[in-house]
Amino acid sequence: MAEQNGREMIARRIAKEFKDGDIVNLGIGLPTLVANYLPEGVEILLHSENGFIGLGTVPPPGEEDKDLINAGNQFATVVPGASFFDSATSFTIVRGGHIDVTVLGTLEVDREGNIANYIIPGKMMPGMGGAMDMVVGAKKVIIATDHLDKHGNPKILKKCRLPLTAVGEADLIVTDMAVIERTGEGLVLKEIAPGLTVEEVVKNTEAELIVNGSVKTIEV
Amino acid sequence: MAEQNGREMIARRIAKEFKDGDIVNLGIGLPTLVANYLPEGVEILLHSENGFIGLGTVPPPGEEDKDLINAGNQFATVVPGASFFDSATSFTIVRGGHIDVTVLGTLEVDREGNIANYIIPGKMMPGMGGAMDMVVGAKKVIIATDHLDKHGNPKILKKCRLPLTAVGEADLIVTDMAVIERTGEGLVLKEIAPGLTVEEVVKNTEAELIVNGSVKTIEV
Amino acid sequence: MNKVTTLENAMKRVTDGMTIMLGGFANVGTPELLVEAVVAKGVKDLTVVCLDAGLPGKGAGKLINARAIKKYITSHVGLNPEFSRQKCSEQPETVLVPQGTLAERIRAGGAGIGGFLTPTGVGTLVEEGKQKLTLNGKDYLLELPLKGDVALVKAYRADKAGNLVFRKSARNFNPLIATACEYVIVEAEQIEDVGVIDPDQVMLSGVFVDAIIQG
Amino acid sequence: MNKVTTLENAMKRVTDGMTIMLGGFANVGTPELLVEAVVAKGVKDLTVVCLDAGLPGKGAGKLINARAIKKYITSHVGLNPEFSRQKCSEQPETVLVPQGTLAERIRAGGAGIGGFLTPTGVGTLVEEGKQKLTLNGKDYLLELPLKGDVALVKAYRADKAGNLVFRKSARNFNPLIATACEYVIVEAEQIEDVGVIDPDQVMLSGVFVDAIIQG
Repeated sequence: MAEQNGREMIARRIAKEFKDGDIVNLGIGLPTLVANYLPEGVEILLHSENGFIGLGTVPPPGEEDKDLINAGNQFATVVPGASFFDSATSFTIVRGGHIDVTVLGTLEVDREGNIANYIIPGKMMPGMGGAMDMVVGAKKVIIATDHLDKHGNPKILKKCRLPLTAVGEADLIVTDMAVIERTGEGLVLKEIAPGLTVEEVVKNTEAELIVNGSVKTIEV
Repeated sequence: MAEQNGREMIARRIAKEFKDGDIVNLGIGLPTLVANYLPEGVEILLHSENGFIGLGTVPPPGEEDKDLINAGNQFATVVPGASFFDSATSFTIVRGGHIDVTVLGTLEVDREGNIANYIIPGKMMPGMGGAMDMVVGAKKVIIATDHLDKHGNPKILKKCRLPLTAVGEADLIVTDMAVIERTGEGLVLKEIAPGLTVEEVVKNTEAELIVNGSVKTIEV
Repeated sequence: MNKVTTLENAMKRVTDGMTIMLGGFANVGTPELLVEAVVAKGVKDLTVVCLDAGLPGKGAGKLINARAIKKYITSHVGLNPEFSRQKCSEQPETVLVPQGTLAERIRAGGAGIGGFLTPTGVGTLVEEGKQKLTLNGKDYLLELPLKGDVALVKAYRADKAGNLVFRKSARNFNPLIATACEYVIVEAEQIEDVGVIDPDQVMLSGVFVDAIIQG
Repeated sequence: MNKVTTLENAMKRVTDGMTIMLGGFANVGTPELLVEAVVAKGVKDLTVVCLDAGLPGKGAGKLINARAIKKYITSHVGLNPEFSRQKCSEQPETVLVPQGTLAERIRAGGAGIGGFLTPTGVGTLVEEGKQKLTLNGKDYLLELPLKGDVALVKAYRADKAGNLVFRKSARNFNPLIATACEYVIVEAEQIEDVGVIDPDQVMLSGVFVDAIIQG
């Protein structure tokens, strides 16, 4: 599947998870795209961990405000009804369970919902930022990721090998190949990308996938 | 000593403890009077535990604001430079050590600086309000009290008998008879009211008073 | 999202036995209309969290007089002699909490904090039943978060999305309880269109608010 | 009390080996003049608490390039590759803290809280060396307060008594660090006479502020 189409499909599919009025935090990169594909009639408010609710679009050139960036250090705008606050309040919102959905990328995720997305020892150690609080605090954690890493190895594992961001917090995994739900029994394969077979998805997933006969094709 | 003069002397003497720029919390009753006797050149800011810094005088009749009271439920005003905040911030200021001096009355105080001023079991149980946080948090705790209770019994005891407000927090005790400092060695008699002898003060104090020869007369 | 609704609608979420948090300090910043509506609904066995017991017949005092309360978590009941008068007979079980600890416990409930250590109350009756920890030679009590089912909040201004502005000493516990309850009802003196309130001047984000009624 | 002073005067309190807290998020809300003054003073062996490591050559990046830092307590250093490049040789000892925990630890330092329980970091490397408590079947880490000697704060408006107003996302850690440090220096874009700022719109009370310089 073409990289670009895969990313767009992931974003479009995740956007369908939102309910009108949801408070949502989108991680940097692919998750940011999700905001472009909201279904008709669904309005959400975006939380920006650096201190506001109501993140808007990127400002046009020349209209940047030096005091207004998003958490990824890009100039930002706010929508009507926005509110600014300090970092303690920002994480009161996060850790206190006031975020309905967070969408974030990952390096690895496993069958118990463990997430590893902030460190590769010796190689990439930028720090966890707000990710640990976010996945622990948000009511629903959606992982947006390519199904395979750039070497073609599965990212959905029996058990994460990298240091964890959090234990057992992933609720839904949306990839360019599949939509997978974490349940008490394990990972359930709910949907697969057009043109793929269940066998192909299973083969590309290290973790066992529960298939209960009703796998749909991803509709976006 | 006449009740009224005694109270005024206590208030005037305590006012001399303040330094310019101090943040001060005054308890209800006698402590409130202290604000009337600030020395020339000393400006303080009063903290009101219900949510502001910069408590001013009582408003003239007809100019009360329904949204502005002090912690004793009296209509209040604010001075220029005041700031309002919520109750958590109010007690960040208190417990975090940002109050320079608090002045409060007491039922009992003892030689270890223990304070009992919020409950008489079975008789008076209104609740501690902010008193426990205040005496624990303020940098300096000044007790403003009559030396004897209304039955003529000492209020400065070897050991408090009523349930404590806090352990070891009283720094200075100012009464209608004396100024007493709590030190590592115990209570030191620093000053006595005009017309009294050291012996009279000692006789009216249950706790042992350390007298090191240099007891002055209270000047107000 | 327009969160403005009717009093009747907002009250649907209030039922017997729930925990209600109430804003106000000596009835300044108390949502009187919301309290009256709770009394009118006739719910019973409430746990109420409020800084004080109101003034007689005002604020929390109305709930007390209506015998709607089973348990009262508060810091000070001295302004309401009717509360003490009920003492022996029908008075609710009363838990007295230092004011700073009460504010912090409510904040912790809203902020996902599992507990916190405070020096307040060490060596006093407040210690009772609590875990005591010593860190660097200093004693602390472990205080636990407070959460509620419904918050009754008084605001000066609200926009229709629930962003709130409070006024003077009427702020007090109002923004705190809004973070700590499942369902947050606001009685606002002024209701504005979304976008009217400067986002920098919002004192409580609308993210915490569920319903707004005109005060 | 007029707290407005010169940069030189304010810097008198900054000395070798102290703990400095610095406001800003990706250099938005960072007091650049104050950072430059600290660098110019040539102090060494600082412990610095800051959300990130600044951008290269900006904000905290200036302190890093000047090799003024012994220990760095932060949540994210990814925006400043110069920080990572120092890694093997002269890089400061780095303590990585989850952002919400960092904010809360600073708040606790300012609020007299002896520690708090957070679910953040349970089961991760963040657990290392920390006490773990289980309450009602849920695991928490006991995180300890952070305090500092000097806070370097950026504000939009200040009155001469130190009451501050912040602007948009430049607020971030600034009001928090001001509560947690012994000496608080503010770089303000606008300085107003006392009484000009509406007391309801003050975002940080002047009680926390010691010195103000014109930004």
